[in-house]
Amino acid sequence: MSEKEIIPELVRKRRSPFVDVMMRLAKSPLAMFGLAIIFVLVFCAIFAELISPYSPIKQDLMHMFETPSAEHWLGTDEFGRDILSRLIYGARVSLQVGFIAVGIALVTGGMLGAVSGYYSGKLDNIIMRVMDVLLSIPQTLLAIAIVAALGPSLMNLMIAVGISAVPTYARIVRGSVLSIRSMEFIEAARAAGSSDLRIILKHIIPNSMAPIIVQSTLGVASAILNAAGLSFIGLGIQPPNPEWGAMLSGGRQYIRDYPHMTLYPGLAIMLTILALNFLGDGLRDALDPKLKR
Amino acid sequence: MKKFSIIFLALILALSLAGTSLAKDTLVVADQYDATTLDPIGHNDYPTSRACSHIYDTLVFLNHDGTLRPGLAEKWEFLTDKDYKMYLRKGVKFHNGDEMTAADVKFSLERANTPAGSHIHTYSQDLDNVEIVDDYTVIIHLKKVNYPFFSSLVHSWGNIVCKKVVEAAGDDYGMNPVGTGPFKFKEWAKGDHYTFERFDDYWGEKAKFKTLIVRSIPEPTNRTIELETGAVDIAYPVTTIELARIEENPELVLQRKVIPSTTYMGFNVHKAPFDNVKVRHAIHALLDTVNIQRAVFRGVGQTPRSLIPAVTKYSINDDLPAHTRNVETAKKLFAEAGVNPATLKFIIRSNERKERIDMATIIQAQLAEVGIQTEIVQQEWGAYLNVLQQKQHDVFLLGWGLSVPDPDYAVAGLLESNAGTNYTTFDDPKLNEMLVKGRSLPDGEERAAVYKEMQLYINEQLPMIYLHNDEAIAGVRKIVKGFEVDPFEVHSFRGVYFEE
Amino acid sequence: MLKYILRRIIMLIPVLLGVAFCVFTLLYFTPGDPARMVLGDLATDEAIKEFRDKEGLNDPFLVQFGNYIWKAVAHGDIGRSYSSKRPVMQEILTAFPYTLKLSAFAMIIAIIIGIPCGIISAIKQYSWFDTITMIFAMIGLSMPVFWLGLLLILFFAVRLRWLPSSGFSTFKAMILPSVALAAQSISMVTRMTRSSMLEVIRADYIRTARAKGQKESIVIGVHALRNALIPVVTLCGLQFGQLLSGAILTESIFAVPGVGRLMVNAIMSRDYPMVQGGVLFIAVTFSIVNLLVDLLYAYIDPRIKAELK
Amino acid sequence: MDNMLDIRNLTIHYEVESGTVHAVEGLNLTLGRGESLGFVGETGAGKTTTALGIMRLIPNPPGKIKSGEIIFDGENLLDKSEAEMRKIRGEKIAMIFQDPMTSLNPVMTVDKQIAEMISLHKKVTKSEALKLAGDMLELVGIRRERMHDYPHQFSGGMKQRVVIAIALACDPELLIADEPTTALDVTIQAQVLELMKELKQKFSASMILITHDLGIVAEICDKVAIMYAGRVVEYADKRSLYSHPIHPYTRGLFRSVPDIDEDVDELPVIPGLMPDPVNLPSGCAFHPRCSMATEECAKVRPEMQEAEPGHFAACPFCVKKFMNGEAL
Repeated sequence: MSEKEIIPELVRKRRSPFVDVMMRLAKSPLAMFGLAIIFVLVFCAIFAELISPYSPIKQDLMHMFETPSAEHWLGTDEFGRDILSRLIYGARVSLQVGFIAVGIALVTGGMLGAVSGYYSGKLDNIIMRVMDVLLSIPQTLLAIAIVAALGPSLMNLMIAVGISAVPTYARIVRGSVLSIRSMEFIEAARAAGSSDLRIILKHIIPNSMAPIIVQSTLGVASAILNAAGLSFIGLGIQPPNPEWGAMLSGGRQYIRDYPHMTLYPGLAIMLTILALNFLGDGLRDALDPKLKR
Repeated sequence: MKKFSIIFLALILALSLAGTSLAKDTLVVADQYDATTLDPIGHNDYPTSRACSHIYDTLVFLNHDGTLRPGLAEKWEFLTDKDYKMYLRKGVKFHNGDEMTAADVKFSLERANTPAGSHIHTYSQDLDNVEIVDDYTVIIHLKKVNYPFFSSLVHSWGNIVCKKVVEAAGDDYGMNPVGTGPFKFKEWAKGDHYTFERFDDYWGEKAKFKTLIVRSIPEPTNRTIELETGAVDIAYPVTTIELARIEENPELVLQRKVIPSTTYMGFNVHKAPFDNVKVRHAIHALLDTVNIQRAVFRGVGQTPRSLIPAVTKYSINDDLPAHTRNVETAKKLFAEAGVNPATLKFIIRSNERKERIDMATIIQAQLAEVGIQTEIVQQEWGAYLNVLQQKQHDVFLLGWGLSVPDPDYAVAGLLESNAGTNYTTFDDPKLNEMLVKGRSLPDGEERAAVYKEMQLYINEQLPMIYLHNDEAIAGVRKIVKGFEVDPFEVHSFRGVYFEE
Repeated sequence: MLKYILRRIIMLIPVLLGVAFCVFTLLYFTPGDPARMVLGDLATDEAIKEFRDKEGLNDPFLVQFGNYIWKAVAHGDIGRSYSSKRPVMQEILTAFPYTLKLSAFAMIIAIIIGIPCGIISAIKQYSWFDTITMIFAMIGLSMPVFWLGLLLILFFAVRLRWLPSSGFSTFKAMILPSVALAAQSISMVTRMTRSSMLEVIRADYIRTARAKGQKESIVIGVHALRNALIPVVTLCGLQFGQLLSGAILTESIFAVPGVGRLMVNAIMSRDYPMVQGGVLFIAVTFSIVNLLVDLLYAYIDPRIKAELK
Repeated sequence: MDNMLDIRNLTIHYEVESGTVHAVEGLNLTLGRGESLGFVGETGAGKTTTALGIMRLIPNPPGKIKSGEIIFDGENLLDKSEAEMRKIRGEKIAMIFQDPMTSLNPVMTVDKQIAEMISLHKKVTKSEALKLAGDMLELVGIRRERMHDYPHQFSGGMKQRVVIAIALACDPELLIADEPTTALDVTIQAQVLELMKELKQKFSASMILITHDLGIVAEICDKVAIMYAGRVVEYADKRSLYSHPIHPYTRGLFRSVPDIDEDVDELPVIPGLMPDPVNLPSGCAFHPRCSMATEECAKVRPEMQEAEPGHFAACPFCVKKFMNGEAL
């Protein structure tokens, strides 16, 4: 007999699962902190033109390497460009990379995983062996190789980061599909004559959402990190586009004299990842109350 | 747990102490990259040339002022324009104890023309054969007249290897080099450092310290830090940002020298609108090349005015006026060419070298002032070269450095029609003719005139815009004496000693 | 047991073939002529043609792939590096010790810090220690390694001058890269230890142990820890595999001449045999580490052991 | 009477997010030496919490013993230091847990788990302890050869035997068995119960048997305590309780046990649910479900009253009725 039985579950008021999850999520201050930061970032990304004080690519060779001041809140870089403006526009790039890469991974991996888990047998075997192959090549290396093959650009970066994450999603989806597939309501649907596609779309996917949502949130974080890493070694987004990883890498050689050039982009990356991680953790707890301790 | 962490700390302490004790019989140098191989003909890059220069000797040595002095060849005479007789030094020992003879010289030079030497064929391709007169005399026969060839013998490709050892080692030679140089190979932790040791049977002046360690530290900041902390004695190259720091440090000395190298922005002259010389000049007029250079390099190097670097003979660089930006001229030229700059849209390509990207970024902004839209595409080296070779590019940033002190190499590799590295696709019979003529003349007034005319002609045609003429800069600890930075960037430690 | 290991190794073969095929395909479509890269931009067209013929670069795709596999299987020869001319295997084995050392140090740091922190956090759940540890773990998890590396250099190498900023030959030089690389693993190990410990210390058998009158230190240190460590060991193993293969950024920041940097350089310079060999090597290492983790897992958890038999 | 265990006014709370759970609220209980007590109540009545309270193993946080005394062998366990408690646990008081599946450490062989108990409380060497562990296994009916096996290699019933072996390894004075058979198949249940009965005799230990099964109590116990919402509502020896239960809750319980002698269509069930332990009803916790409840019941918390010698109940109304010989 464990605590669960000692403390009887309180009778819960009937709410929709979504509201329920949100209520639970709202109870976690860290998750709320994460969500707030993400809102700020999304806001920056959407309204970059309106809120950034300068153009992110406007050079001012008379004001290079300026430390933070009233005019340039976060200082200027080696071309006299305003770092704050570049960070704000950089949010656009990073979020784009994060979400689209995860989108690619999710759609591809999710489909493969769902099909694999649902049909099992030979098809499952083949798909999962291919995933094994991809999994045994480290993500970063795979992404580098893909970018090297496709050439560096925003789109290719997203594809590379996305593809390298496909196996993760395929595995998760397959796992939850397998566990759901054997449940009674699926049997019932099948008995009622539902088509396979319908069962997958209507029953299996919605029911395997929880781990996917959590993994996707964390996945966006790791995609942003991955992309920044690639940009850091020069395989990412092309100048003069502002990208946090590239900004960090560009400021690297000035780190002793002008640490502000590396400090802020690094902070931006870290905060974003932190926010997504907090949110992901919060979502995990909210979606699966059993895990909450 | 506590106990464990104490042990751990003690371990760190002990090991770190063990790591620091270096008797001053060791010179530690920080280079940017590691050597790729220690086979002198298996490469054509600076870090490797530098590494080879410690292990091997060439027949002739290069002075810092660009003149030559005897090396493994005590003296030489030009029998004809194409046949050079070389008298070899006697009693020169390889690191394995064998004596160097004419056979080794013949083998070394002729090997460069085999596929193993494809990196340096530009230098060696006019070599016909090497004739052995006796054990200590050889005659180098060329296929055709090529005066710059003799100077090229100072290049890493002219290093003399031991025939017996090379033949025995085969493909593995690059890791087990044997030369006649003042240092012999000891160990090589690839990517990290190589260690050479004094060769006590060296024919010339022996090294004044026992061990030479060259570490590869790609980050300029890290090189400087290591120099400041005394972990290395000499560090190069030093980048702009680090200059003041080294200059201001009383324990360090900064050495700098302008070198024969040019960074340029090339046009693909076979592609419209760059096929129009007026457009090329118009773009040039739009660019404030002097200030671009200043903004990016902040006091290092200068903006070249001629393709032949200022320090190379026959250069007219210093006689020409500096380029100034003039938007009106540019507009006029565009009008004459019938091109509306606001409709222009092209790609500026570069590899991912920071300074080049920086220059491209400013160029992009300056071109945008008249409405020219450009996109910067940076690629890693392999893909970049590949694109250039396809000859479908628009505009590109690239550098060219001379390792041989002859103006021919400054022009031929970039603009001669059949040159493999002619990425501007410049194809001009008049220039080709001038190049051939220049090669066929011995040094003197007549040759000087050819190159002067050539430089003016190139500036008129403007297949490329000159952006930067670099300096060789090294940071040296004060206690290190006898080191002088080499304008060809093959720095030598033969005379280095310590003064405590 | 042996049969299981053997089966796992046999199962590796198709995976490796798949990896080889993937890399081969990828490289095949990568722009950049290896001949040009190897011979340099001064090379003549004849030299390039000769090189392409010699290396079989003009053969059809499948023929090239077949030849590669055949040589690798029949002669254990995975080719020579285009740029250094040394056998690929030799190049990798030169670089691998650096990566191994780096990863091992990082892993040791992660374990030494992560497991105790995780345990204390779990025992003192909701205490200030727990809160701070968890926030730090989250920060560690979110810290881009290339930024952390730079900060470490700035602080310990530039400001304090305590530790060298690059190189990997002395123990002192290994500290910063290992710490930078370890940051994420420390966080992961801490979090995993904590959550696994939390689950375990509420388990009935822990109560049984307490009901025996066992000392709390032994209840936690022996009964709880061994059970809680099962998932942690798995994580450490997976992490170690990741580190071994994925220390690319760390290696590039601290100029550690390990496999990661070797691979990036190889990709950049179109050193095809190097890339192929390297990726295969990494895949093999990765799989072997995973196999070892599974075996270790079985060693710790008798339930799994029973399944393997 | 020589009371081995005397629990007085024990109150245990759990502080959780939604409030304070009144798991045990002013509980009184006594147990004589050599006696076995059946501790009966619905799930959530606080039986296990009481047992853990005696062992001082309430998980803290969230649980806390708020007040009361647990006098064991004349000493208050709540005044003991943790080190002193450790001496008592296992040696004087041993506990058998509900779920044998999870009560054994999965990564330790069973002999080691038994030997651990022995080495903790007896001055023996490691090998002696292991040998004794083997003896204990044989005693509970498991072949000695299997002593080096891991828990997962045993069936549920066998695991429970191992748990019993652990509990009895040090010959405890008091054995607390928390629903020892609930998790087992019915056939196995009987075997395990038989074994427990037999061993209890053999070791002459006192025992508290926690269960919700009145049948098991009837089979094994001498005395019975009925618990409801954190309190004991009725306490008596088996015979008198079974023959004439007094408290309305107890009577409700008995009515809901099927009687094979009678033939009824439907079993009467106590209406309503167990109260929310966070918000216990005022007065008598049972009054919302009680058919005999009066306004008084909602106001005053009833104390235990002796209805006949050794038979106590916490319902003044019923006690009075009983003593007056009225029908209940």
